[in-house]
Amino acid sequence: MSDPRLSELALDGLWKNNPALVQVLGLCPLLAISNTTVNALGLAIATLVTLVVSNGVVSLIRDWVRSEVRLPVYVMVIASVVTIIELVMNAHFHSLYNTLGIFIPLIVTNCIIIARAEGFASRHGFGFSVFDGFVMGAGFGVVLIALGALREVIGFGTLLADAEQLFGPVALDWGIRVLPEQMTFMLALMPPGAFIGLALLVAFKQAIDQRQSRRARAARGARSGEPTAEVAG
Amino acid sequence: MPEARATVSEGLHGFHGGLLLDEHKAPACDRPVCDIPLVEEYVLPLHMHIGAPAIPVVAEGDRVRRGQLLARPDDFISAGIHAPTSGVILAIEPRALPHPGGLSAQSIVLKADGRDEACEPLDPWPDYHDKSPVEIRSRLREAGIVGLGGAVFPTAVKLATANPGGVETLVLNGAECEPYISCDDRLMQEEPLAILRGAQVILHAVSASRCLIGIEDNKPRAVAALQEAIDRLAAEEGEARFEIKVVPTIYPAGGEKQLIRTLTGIEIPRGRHLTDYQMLCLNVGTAASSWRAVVDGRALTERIVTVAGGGVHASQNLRVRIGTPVAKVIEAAGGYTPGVDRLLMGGPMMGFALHEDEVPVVKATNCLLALRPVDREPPPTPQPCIRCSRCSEACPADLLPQQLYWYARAQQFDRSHDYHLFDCIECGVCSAVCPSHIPLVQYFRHAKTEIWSQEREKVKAEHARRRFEFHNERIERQKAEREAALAKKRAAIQAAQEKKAKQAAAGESEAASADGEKEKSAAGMSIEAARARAKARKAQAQDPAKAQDRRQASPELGDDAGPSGTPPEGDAPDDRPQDDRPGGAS
Amino acid sequence: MWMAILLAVGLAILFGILLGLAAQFFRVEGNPLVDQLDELLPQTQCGQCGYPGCRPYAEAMAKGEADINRCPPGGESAIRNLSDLLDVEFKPLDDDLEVQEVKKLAIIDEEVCIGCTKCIQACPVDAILGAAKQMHTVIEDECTGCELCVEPCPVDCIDMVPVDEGVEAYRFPMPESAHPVATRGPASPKGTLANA
Amino acid sequence: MTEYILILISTILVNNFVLVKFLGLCPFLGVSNKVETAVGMSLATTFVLTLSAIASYVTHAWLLEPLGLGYLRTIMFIVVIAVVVNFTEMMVRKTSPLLHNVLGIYLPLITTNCAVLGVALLNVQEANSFVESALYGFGASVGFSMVLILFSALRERLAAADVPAAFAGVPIALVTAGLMALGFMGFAGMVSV
Amino acid sequence: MKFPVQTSPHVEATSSVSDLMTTVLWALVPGTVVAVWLLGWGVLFNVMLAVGAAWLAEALMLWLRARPFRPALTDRSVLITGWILALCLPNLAPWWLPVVGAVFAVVVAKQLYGGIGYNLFNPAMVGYVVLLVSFPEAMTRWGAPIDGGAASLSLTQAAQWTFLGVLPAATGFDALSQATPLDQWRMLVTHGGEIRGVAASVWQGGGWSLWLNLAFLAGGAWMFYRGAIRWHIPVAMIAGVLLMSGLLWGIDPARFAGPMFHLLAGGVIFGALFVATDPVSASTTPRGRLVFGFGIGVLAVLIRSFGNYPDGVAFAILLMNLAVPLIDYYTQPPVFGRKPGHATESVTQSRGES
Amino acid sequence: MKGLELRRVVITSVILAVFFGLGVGFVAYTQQKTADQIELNRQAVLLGQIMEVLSGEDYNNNPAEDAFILPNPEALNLGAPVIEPAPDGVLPDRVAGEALDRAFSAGQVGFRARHDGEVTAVAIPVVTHRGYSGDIRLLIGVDTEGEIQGVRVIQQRETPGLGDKIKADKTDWILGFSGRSLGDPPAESWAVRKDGGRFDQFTGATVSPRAVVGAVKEALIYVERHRPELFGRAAEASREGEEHE
Ligand SMILES: Cc1cc2nc3c(=O)[nH]c(=O)nc-3n(C[C@H](O)[C@H](O)[C@H](O)COP(=O)(O)O)c2cc1C
Ligand SMILES: Cc1cc2nc3c(=O)[nH]c(=O)nc-3n(C[C@H](O)[C@H](O)[C@H](O)COP(=O)(O)O)c2cc1C
Ligand SMILES: Cc1cc2nc3c(=O)[nH]c(=O)nc-3n(C[C@H](O)[C@H](O)[C@H](O)COP(=O)(O)O)c2cc1C
Ligand SMILES: Cc1cc2nc3c(=O)[nH]c(=O)nc-3n(C[C@H](O)[C@H](O)[C@H](O)CO)c2cc1C
Ligand code: SF4
Ligand code: SF4
Ligand code: SF4
Ligand code: SF4
Ligand code: FES
Repeated sequence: MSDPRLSELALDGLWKNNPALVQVLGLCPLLAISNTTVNALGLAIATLVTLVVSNGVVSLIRDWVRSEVRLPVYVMVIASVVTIIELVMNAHFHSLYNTLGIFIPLIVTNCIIIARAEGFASRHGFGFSVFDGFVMGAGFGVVLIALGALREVIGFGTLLADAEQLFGPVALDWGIRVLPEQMTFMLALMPPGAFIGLALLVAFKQAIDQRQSRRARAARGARSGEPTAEVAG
Repeated sequence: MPEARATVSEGLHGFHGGLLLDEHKAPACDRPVCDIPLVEEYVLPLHMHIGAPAIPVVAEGDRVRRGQLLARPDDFISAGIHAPTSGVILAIEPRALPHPGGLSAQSIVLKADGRDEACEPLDPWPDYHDKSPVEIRSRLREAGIVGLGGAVFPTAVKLATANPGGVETLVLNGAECEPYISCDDRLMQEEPLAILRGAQVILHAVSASRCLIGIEDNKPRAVAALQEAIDRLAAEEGEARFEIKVVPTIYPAGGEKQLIRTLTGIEIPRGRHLTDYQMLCLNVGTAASSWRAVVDGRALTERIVTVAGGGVHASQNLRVRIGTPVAKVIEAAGGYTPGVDRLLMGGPMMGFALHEDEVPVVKATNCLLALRPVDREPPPTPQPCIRCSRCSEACPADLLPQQLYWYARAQQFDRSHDYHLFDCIECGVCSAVCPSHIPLVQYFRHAKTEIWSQEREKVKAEHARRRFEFHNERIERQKAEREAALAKKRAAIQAAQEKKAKQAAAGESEAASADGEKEKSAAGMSIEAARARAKARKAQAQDPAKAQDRRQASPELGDDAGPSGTPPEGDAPDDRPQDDRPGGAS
Repeated sequence: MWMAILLAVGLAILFGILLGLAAQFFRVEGNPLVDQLDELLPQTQCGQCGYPGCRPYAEAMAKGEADINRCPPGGESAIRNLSDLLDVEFKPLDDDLEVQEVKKLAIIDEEVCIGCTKCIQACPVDAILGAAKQMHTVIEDECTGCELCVEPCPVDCIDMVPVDEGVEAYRFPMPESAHPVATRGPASPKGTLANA
Repeated sequence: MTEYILILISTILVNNFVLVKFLGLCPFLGVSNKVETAVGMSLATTFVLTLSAIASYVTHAWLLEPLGLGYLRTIMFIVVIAVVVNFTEMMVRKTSPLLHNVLGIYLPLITTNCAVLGVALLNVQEANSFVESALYGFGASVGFSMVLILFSALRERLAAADVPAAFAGVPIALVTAGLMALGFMGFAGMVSV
Repeated sequence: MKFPVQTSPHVEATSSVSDLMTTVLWALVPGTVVAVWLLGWGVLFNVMLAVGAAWLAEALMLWLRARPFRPALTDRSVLITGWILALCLPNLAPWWLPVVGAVFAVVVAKQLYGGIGYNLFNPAMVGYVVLLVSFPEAMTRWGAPIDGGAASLSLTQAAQWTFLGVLPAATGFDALSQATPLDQWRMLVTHGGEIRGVAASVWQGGGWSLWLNLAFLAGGAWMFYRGAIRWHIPVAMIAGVLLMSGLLWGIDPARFAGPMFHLLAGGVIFGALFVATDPVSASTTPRGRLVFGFGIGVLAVLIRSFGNYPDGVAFAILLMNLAVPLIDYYTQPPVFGRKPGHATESVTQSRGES
Repeated sequence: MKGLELRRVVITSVILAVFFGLGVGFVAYTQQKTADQIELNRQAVLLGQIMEVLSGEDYNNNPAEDAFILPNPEALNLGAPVIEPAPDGVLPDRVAGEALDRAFSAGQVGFRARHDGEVTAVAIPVVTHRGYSGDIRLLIGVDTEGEIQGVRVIQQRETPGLGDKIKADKTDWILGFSGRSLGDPPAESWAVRKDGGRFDQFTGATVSPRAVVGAVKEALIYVERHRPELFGRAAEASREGEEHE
């Protein structure tokens, strides 16, 4: 397979083929862990690291594994990476580790990771694979953090509260109050709020895309002189 | 005459749902049927019945006389067409049809000469009792008799399906449940004997033992007239097979299955024929015209048409020759009133709107309804279904129109099947009661025709696939053969020739292996080349300037195709799968 | 630590043997999905989808490489059926393909035809009859309207004409409604088959 | 006995895997466009989840715990589950093409789905016994199947709705899932397991 | 002559959606009047705020979606949504509570699905449940009925409380408020006590819930008479409530409240007549409606008896809304000619033999 | 079957074994490196919780390591035991690590704070079933005088936004118990205001505070009643504590 362009890869991971918004993968952690920005950040970083490392490792070993054991080996690689991350987090970010709970080991089954390992890293070189892991992880992470921020602001009225869990004592006063406590909408913190919050993000992206393609069509139409039907949203 | 009602018979069974409608039968049902004058031109679509279009037996310029066969039935399910008057065949060409889609189709155009000469009638059979059912059926077929109740199904075929199991009960459908229409009513009032005689013919043809006549209770005069005729027959001939059943006026009491259910309590499921239950159902008009065809030998060239609605001056029933342009019929009924903006063929519930009035009256035309805006409220804009279930409560087929609508709208046709779309009789009741004013029936028609079309496409696709595979195989085989032949030649024939042949073959196989993918046959190559060219042309077509030099470019593009050693394609058809077109709406 | 590695290696060997044997014992060939997909394509073999014929397109879809909205002759209903089979969202025909409104049929102008047989070679379903140097005709019932024969003709004598499908093939239109059907609206986000 | 029933009620309704615990969401969203596929997926998931709950219990209780290798559970579970599923898939494909037609295409999808690993890990966390573990897995998958089928039927009904363009497709499905979760909040507190 | 065409049937429309909705609106009046009388002006403010907010939210969404205002705003369904939501809210609710609920109901539960007819869930109940889980404090501001409670606030006092959060000097909030009977029952169960006493309190306290329920019944009768609702859902739902609560009560009368208590307390009657009958989100087949209503009744009692929330009717309705497509599918009435046990079979058989 | 290809099977297994071994090796290595830190963290968490309720007290042992099985746990509504106590009610040795965590969250163990081996306070769990939804678990620190050092909610499922204000991270309400004892306020005032007591309730939520107040009161009574077992056996317990080391 020919090597892709880095800029295209980046655009793909962050926007066009965003794992969370477009492929709609990795939803479980996305919804479960996005009740605060800091939790989201923590999981985003863990996922990103896993993606980068597993993509890199898979790309390195891709010539050594036969097709029938490919999947087990990849799963194994990912599981090892995740377990190592889990242990490290347990040791060094203990309170975050406790809040993320079961969703750290569950990074293993985050479909994005196996999808990238299978779909990308097993066919591309180390550098590309690592880069792909990075942008995909970043694409996922950005959405995770955005959702976390959204839910935290609406549900708690704060932003970046408890940052010290992740960044240590320096971050003790990072948290800010955005909304007064009386104006918070607790639904955002509950399961329905998670679903609806993600729905809003995906809809937001779709709206932008639709707007762009409408523009593009209008531009094309203008060039060929055809009248274009305005599409009502 | 809405005040007077006939007494509803005892022991009826009724059906689910239905609708009470304003009847609007007067004044047409109070006025005698009139004839209308000859017109100059008659248009006879070859396809005005269910089944295959008829095949013309006359040519342009032929002189014909009234009753003469113009087109013969093509298939088993088909019906003949006869000249409504004497004249000259002007043309056989596509003409506008009375059709909801405003389509055109091949029609025979007859220029009347005004003399209205009759041709020799078919052999009259006053004592048809000697004739076998087969003979009677072939007579009905010859005379072009089709059901006049709306479905225009060839009556001979209907009788033929009846024969294997035999028929016990003949049901004459005189319900005429739609508002405005009164052609059957008038027929029953004016010619009760013709109907009864016709029924006798059919009773004989299917050896049935009784005949029920279902009439809605809003036609007391028809009931009285028929009863009198029955009594007379009973007195004169001891005829005791007839019985009138007066049914309540609930639309669609005249639907065949609804009528049967009302009369007998039996529900005929879809996919079953009445004849599976030893029954047969005919419209009263069909019975009358059958009588004329068998006993008098007269073909079906005219029918009674109700012209009604606020859009015409004189609502009345007219005896109209098939093929008469609708405009002339309206004229005969006094012409349009000002403000008319809709012309329907059929009743307000099941009829469809005509695009124009130049279309001819066909055998199915029981009513021409001209409406003004004041005759109905302006159609409110449809709103989304609120699932109030009024439609399902009213549906005479016990369907769930709201669900059907939903899935038709979403184009989830397999779900439409789950909800029994094809049991819908398109009676329009659901649309009429819908508080959201959704044109439900239209959705169902859309879904049905869409499904049929998909089925046709599927059969076609299957056919094309077989052809394509066959094509590939053939090319493969020929290539192999040619190579074998070339190899032989190579040994025997001169070096020069050999070289030439080699080049050709080599060129081809090289190309074939170039892509390295499987099954890249010569066929594949040529098709792909064609594809590439088609693409190029498409690209050019978008750029008119380039399209200019397309002609010069193409021959060169085409030159690399293999030598024209392909044998004539005429050999192929033996292997070609038989043409199996799917049946359409039948 | 060595305990862990020992356990891992032991299990791995066990599983390796299990899977290795199973892979050989339970081997099955073929991919029924391709057949099912192929069934749903119109078999026009026109190549507009970008694949050389319908089956290759079906194969590509089965592999998750091609989107379901690339076949213009199949139109909306084919896309709908494909989306049903693969359980992905319906999406309208790809923007860069042209929708085919009417079915067409090739007609050879018999006056002009020089009998070069080039069209015969191009036709994927053998719908053209004729021998070298003789006038050719298209068998109407066989022609799928793929237009592949048009271009090769050196004298440009093949025209594509709309098919008259007869009254029985009339399709009632979907009622015009104040409320457009959402699924026909702008494309929903692209979901590849791989994540179906 | 009551305890077992409570486990089932808890996993199916109160702590529904999809709507409350947020596990198995990818297939929940991905395989719910049509009722038929949802039914297939449900059957397959029920099978795999129960099986993997058992397999992972065995792995944990008989292998990892005695050896003091509890920290390896993620790796071991995922591998054992992958192997078990893979093996069953191959076997089913060979022995019963019919069953494979119903379940087959979903089986590989399920291996990489949180619910499966989640069941295994949660069983360890809750220190469930063998029977409890199996029931937990079964209950979780029944809960999953139930909401999946309900959801797919709802989504079919959505197909004709006039959803705003930006919300067409995934977003409105997510909103629907959210409102489902809202309804399921009514079960909160029913069982304290 | 050419004519414009239109599809059949070509008969006059007999009814319209707005007629239907108007019937429901009128049917809500008696219950609302009684509620204002019993529970004070707060109820009226709730209705006005919720209806107004719902209407504005609908208008705004229609504008955003570039849809015509005409049929959607005049069909009056959105007024029902707001009104029904308002009748579920506590009489001492702050002003923003009905507003937030109505906006959420209309925007998320209705307009995101495409507006009237397309929503899968009952918008009013979505709004109510969202408020319940998000603002439990505000949602428990129930003032005691008539004697000495919230109803004794004058119009201005009530307005001051609703809009400004200010109470007359002498009255504390705790003096006005009182747990609802369902809540009292729950507390008794958790703290041990006589259930019988609570059941009686429903009848005492001026028998207020009885009057309210009678008023709703009157409205329901009007809707039934006008054909806006069918009997299936209310009857089945009440049967579900009575059966399920009777069952539990029979098992342990000390722990579970009796059927009459369940029937009269909380929103059972109101829900059965006005909410569960929302045609859009309910089942549409006759048998389906029986299943739907019965399910709501059973679930409501279960949630009341075992769940965290004192009243389960709203949750039960949402939960059964979920199941509607499946219920509809499996409760299709037998199609013409396919009725089981119908005489056709025997005829077919005799035909097959001949 | 076209003959078994054993070679393939072997290769498959070997590949799997190599990668599996390598992966697990790395993990095991990491585990070794992090194990101590993880154990420290775990203890720190436990200790943190205990220290919160022992805030005012002066002690110099590690209470987290000074766990003991509560005598007569029924009095505190505690559920079924997760660990079997040794016959004399002494904590079995192996209860450490995760098992201790479990015993703690099940509310089966208490902790002692000592100053130079002398027990100065205990942190004991209490459970109430009177919460609005489900049980509320509390940890209460009481010193030898019977004065409350601190109360914290360990586990609760009260309605978010209403009953959950009993949690320290939502409101300061629960801090109001510090310094109180059975006599302060007098026994009849150990109730929420609505019931004529001294403690505030929340608007719209009386049940949860009422439950907590009741539970704290019960715990104090319990401490009073079991004073000897809780504080008296100081010497014995300290000996065990040393054995743990
Ligand atoms: C909804 C509906 C209403 C019908 N109403 C009548 C009617 O009033 N009179 C009638 O003769 N046929 C009516 N038909 C047609 C009958 O079903 C049936 O086709 C006809 O009676 C058979 O007789 P024929 O073959 O002679 O036309 C109706 C059909 C449908 C679907
Ligand atoms: C809303 C809806 C729900 C359905 N639910 C199911 C279902 O739960 N189980 C089922 O087997 N078929 C269900 N179907 C029926 C399917 O359309 C289909 O008929 C069936 O799944 C085919 O499987 P079968 O042949 O094994 O019955 C449902 C259809 C609809 C429209
Ligand atoms: C949905 C809901 C949840 C509630 N949750 C709690 C709760 O968690 N804790 C509590 O004390 N009261 C809760 N209540 C309120 C109680 O039911 C009861 O009304 C209240 O405790 C009585 O206190 P008051 O006399 O101060 O109004 C809740 C009420 C509702 C409607
Ligand atoms: C009998 C009847 C009951 C209704 N009940 C409700 C209701 O409970 N909640 C609601 O939001 N709308 C209700 N509506 C209004 C309307 O149907 C509802 O807003 C739709 O769900 C909007 O699509 C009702 C309408 C009718 C005719
Ligand atoms: S009558 Fe109209 S609005 Fe009512 S359920 Fe039927 S289609 Fe829907
Ligand atoms: S048109 Fe079809 S669905 Fe509608 S009422 Fe008539 S039979 Fe029923
Ligand atoms: S575009 Fe469609 S018809 Fe043409 S080759 Fe491709 S799949 Fe076949
Ligand atoms: S005749 Fe032409 S258009 Fe028709 S199928 Fe053959 S190549 Fe295609
Ligand atoms: S992330 Fe849970 S199933 Fe995909």
